[in-house]
Amino acid sequence: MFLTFVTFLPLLGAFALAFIPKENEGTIKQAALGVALVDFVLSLGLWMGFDNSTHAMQFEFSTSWIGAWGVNYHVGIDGISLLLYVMTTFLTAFSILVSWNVKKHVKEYMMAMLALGTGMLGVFIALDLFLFYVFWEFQLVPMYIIIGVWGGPRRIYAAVKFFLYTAVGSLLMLVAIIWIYFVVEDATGVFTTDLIFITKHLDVDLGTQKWLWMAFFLAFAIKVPMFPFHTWLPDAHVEAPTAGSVILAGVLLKMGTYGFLRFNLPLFPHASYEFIPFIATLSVIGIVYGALVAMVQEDLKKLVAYSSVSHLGFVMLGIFALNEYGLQGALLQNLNHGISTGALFFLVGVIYDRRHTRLIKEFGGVTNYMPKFAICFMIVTLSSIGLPGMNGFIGEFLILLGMFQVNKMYAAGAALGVILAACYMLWMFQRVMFMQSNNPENEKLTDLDLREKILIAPMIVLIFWIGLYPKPFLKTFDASVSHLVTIVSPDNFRPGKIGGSHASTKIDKALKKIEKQTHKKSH
Amino acid sequence: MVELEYYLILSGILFSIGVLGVLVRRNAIVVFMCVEIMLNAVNISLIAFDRYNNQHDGQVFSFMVMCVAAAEVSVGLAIVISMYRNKPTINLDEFNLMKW
Amino acid sequence: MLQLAWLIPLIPILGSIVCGLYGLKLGKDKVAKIACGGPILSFLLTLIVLLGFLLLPEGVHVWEQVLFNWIPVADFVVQWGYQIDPLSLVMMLVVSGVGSVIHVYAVGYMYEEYSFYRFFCYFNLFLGAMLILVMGNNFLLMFIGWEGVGCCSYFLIGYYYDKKSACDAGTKAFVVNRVGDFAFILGVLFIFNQFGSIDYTTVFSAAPTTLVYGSETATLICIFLFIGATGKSAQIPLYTWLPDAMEGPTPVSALIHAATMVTAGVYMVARCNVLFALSPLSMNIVAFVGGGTAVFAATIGMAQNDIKRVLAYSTVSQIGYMFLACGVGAYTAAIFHLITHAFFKACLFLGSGSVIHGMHHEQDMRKYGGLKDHFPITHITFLVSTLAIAGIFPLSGFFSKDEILFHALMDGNIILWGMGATGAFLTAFYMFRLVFMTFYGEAKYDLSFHPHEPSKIMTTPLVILAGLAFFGGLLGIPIIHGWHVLHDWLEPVFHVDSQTIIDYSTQHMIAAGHHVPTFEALTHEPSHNVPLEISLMGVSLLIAIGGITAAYFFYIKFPKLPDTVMGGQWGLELVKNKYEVDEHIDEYIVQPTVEGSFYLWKGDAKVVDGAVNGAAAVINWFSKLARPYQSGFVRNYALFMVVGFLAILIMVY
Amino acid sequence: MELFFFIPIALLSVLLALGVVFNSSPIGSAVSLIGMMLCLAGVFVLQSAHFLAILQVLIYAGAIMVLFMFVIMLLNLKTAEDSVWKSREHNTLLSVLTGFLVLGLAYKMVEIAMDSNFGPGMPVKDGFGTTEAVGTVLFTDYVLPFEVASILLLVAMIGALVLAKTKID
Repeated sequence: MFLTFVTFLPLLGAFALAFIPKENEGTIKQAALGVALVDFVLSLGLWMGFDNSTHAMQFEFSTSWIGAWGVNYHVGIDGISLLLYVMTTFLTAFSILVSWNVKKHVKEYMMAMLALGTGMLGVFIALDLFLFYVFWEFQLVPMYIIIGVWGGPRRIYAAVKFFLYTAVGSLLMLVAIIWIYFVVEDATGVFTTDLIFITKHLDVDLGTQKWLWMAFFLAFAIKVPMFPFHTWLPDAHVEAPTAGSVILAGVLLKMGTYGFLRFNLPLFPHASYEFIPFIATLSVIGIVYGALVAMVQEDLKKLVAYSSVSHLGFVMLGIFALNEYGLQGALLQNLNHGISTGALFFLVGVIYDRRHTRLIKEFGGVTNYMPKFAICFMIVTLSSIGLPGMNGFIGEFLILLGMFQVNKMYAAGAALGVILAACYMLWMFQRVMFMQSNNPENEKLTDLDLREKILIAPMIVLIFWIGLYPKPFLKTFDASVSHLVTIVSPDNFRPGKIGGSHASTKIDKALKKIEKQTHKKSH
Repeated sequence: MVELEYYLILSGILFSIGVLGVLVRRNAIVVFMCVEIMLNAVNISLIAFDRYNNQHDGQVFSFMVMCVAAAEVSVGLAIVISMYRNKPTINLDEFNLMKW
Repeated sequence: MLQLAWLIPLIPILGSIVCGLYGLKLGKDKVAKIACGGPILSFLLTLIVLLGFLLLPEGVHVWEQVLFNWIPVADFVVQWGYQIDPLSLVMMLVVSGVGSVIHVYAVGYMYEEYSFYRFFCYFNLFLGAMLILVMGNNFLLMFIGWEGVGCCSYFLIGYYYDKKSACDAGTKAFVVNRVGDFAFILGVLFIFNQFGSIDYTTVFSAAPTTLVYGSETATLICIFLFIGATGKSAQIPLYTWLPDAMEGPTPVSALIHAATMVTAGVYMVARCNVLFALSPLSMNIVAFVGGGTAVFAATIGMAQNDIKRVLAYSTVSQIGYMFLACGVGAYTAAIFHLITHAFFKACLFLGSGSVIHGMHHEQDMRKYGGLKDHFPITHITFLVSTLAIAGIFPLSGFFSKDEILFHALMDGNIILWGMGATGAFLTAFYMFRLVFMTFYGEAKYDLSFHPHEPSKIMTTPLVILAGLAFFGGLLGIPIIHGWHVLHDWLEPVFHVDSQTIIDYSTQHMIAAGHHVPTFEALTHEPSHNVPLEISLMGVSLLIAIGGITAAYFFYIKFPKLPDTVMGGQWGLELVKNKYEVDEHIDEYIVQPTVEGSFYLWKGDAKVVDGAVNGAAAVINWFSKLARPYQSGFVRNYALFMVVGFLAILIMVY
Repeated sequence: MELFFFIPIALLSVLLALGVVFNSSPIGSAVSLIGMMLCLAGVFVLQSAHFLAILQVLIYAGAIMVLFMFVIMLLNLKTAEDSVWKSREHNTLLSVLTGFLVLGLAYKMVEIAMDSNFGPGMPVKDGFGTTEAVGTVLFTDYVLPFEVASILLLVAMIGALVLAKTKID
């Protein structure tokens, strides 16, 4: 029940905001921020009360919702979703503070933000396919409104594209959900959409698994977004207001990767194994392609958007390594990307607020006028590049480690992204922050104010915390991930071959073989 | 004793006339009147069945239909007035705002 | 006492944070105290740790301090731990010692800069990262330091961030280093895949019994690690960033791009000597790349006119020597040369800094000349260091270089020795060319201003370093092995258990049905042919003197000679332009990538997004077909209703 | 006996209904409609639904038709702006099709009515269709819809007010 309360608190807040007269903008903002912060603190409470040692769902709550169809309101949280959940509440509060200076329709904006919060949180806790689908579609609406009303010049195009692209993808998922519903009914005689029950009882042959997998894949791949389904992302990011971009990068994209972890892997383990080359190829293409395209962008936000394509490629690669390193790396990289890219979007927003342009060529020499901003921007940039000691590195390294066990070439291809990331980020940084100013307007830039400092500080703390002491985060994932690995481990599907997770056993076996043979010869 | 069928035939014919009116007339008020014809036609069959089955449910239904008709006419005519205010005509061919 | 080890890298990092956050408020003097205090404290702590290490019981050569589990994922557990062993102690002493001296110098050099604090923030951070690099007990922790120093180097090269050339150089350094890091990461991945761990102790103790001598895996691991090293240590093919890195302030060039960071690659290869021992092919590659770089960079150095660039190419060349030594298995010699090089090259850079400082930031040697009277201390110290680098008896460079040449001949072959000898000749030549052009001959600068020796805070470090460059050779005198302190000291680290390797590999090859070689290279014990050694010393001394004499003739005796001999030769132009490597990389790699990316972007909008919008357009087209039926007229809708109603009637009845 | 009254009333109501559709003046249409309503009240009486017959006269012929007349007068619509058969597009084909469609509809409904075989109905009880009888049903079984209907009327009233109100700034 607590979990439900935390999830719906923002929505309640949004309703409550409706009763504040719209002239009292200050009150509205404070109330919205208050609700979001309380929600964040409560979600931290969830983390505190979370038991790391088990993979079972916690804070579980289930009650019949649409009894006639066997649809339950079933929510719960495990190691995979917990930190995404916490990050969502964090970023919701963050984005509300980011958009403190929103000018038009303040009340509606804050209501949309809070409603969006509930939609996103719901996605991460739903343990019922139908409920999941409802939340999945629900969060589209506030985001659509945020882009469409408070966005840039081409906002309508971007918002419609975002909405339709995502919705079209998820339709096939709905078809698959219904299919599963009837398959499970056939097998067990129970009409239910309960995920836990379905995970236990879904038993279909490989061919069907592949089709169902593809249907889910499309919904999630568009959301991630994987190459070649990524084109909505730059448009949406460029047009969205700053807070919208932060949420989009920080949470919405994670819903795609989360979907893979929650549905594709446990429901269709064999199909997932079969599709490793497919996903890995797309991911590596995404990593390199995203990086290359990011390099030549003229718009800062577009650059960051394409870099997201590249980073999310890493996450997907980690997930489909199907071993603990890769999965934990992917989960950690999810958080990292949320933090680093969220902070990047925020910082781009900071200079956009001052200069009303995001074109790289308009800037230059900004360091002279905004030294504190420059330091923060540098730290975030380096974290995005994946400098060791900062958050990005741990995730990327674990992902590479995981993929390396599966296939060395994919890992090598992905590691190319590490070089390219340095190229595009540093080149951008150089052109914006260093050298001489190209425009006298830049000389009027003022440094970070108190609100902006408050905003960026936790991000920087997190960047170093995860980089230097990621254990609390990794431990949270641990039990759930190892459970997931037992389900999806490639060992289950390739008899006679030894899995990648224990290289030392490989050596042991090889040694024993040699000993045996030498033994024979000596006789 | 008149057979039930006669009433039903009357109902059907009146209904068709109402439909014809809705389809061919362009004066909004006349279209409304034709809708009233259709509603009345339905009432006839409701009441006819009512007596046939010797119960009162149908009459209650016609009562409801009258309520709805009254509501519909009051709102509908208000709409006609506001239409007229926007554009000094009630020719339905002048109004195609539902087109996107 | 050993327990204090964890403080050693932490202190400079804390200093960096303090300087960075409060530097502007504290004022320059306090910043200077904090910034110099940190490294000096680290150096003292290192001495204490050294003492503690010496007091360890007999036979214990490694002491580890694990602070916490850094990345624990399933069976992949990376500790944040420091390993104290002879090799890391040597590196720690060099880094913190030379680092402290250069910090003090930098206070004087940078004092007029507005963002003094920013400089020391980076500089201290660099020192901390470098100490982590050498102290880490596993590859990933080394990688933290590895990238950390790269990052600080990026900051410091781009210290004058409003200069485009400085920014370009910084970005270039970072990116080129990243190419190396990419390989390093792959190497680490291979190591984990092979050994199931990335801790030094586990990997190096397991290596002889898990890797087959000369096997593909061993070679791949070594080659990837070595590519990483070439990036950091500026070897062919990833050397191009180092000369550009001279855009940074001179103390940076001294500390980062001469004494410490660029030798990290050598440290790494030396650290992984067990792995390299298992792969003869990669050893050869290391040796030849090192030797090749030594000669190649020296030729470029001969024709440069920027004083710092000459020194930069000299650094590249000297590191080539170190790799040459590693490649022939003479790790002690490599580390020896690393140490002496740190002394004399730091001194040279700082000396050049003094000159540049005194000459109002003029770096072109053609505009110097006859400065020896204006810079008496600088002149003397510079000369000492130059003699050391040229290899004149009994200065430090003589011993270390000679040991490398000796091992190149004995453990390698005549070609490697030839490379080394050529390099030695060229080094002596271009270094004395530099000295002659700067301190001797006619004054070519604008006589209206008076060059002046910098203050004491800058000359004291010079004297210290020159002293070290003079006496540093005493660490190891090649002939008399009993006196070779460094060799005995490092023996536990560089000791390779050949017998285990041979046993395991033999066993494995027999099992796989391969022919078993005799493992000559492993069983081969270097012989101590004292007469040969002494004659080689004589030869190398002659070579050095030959180089100096040539430089004397070219630049003092007959200043016109260079132009008459070399003028108009195509070779000179080529060398002056650094073999046009940068231009070719730019033309064939960078530009096509950027242009290709541009087309990729356009393609992204046209093709990938076009497909999406195309799908939408198809639906739109169908919708257009349906549009006339949505006329907006109420009657039309009513008509459709009736049609539908009738259809239902007809269907149902 | 019933038939004797039924046929003329039925014919008259059909004729009046046609009059609503084909009268060129809205007032003529409205008057025809009133006539038709009254005829239908007669039909209800034949079905012994006396209460409904009264309501028919009161609500339809009275209230609703007054509203119609009122609006027609208000808008001053002397003649219809359209003649019946000429649509603006002069789409004869569509008009003819519409005619056939409606004819088909009528034919089909009549056919269904003729084909179905209901047989004689139940004998009518005493007090069928009286106010008491209908009221009992209305206030027992259908009390909730009844109340909902009252809300509906209320909503319609407010809606009509809001819609027809002239905006005064």
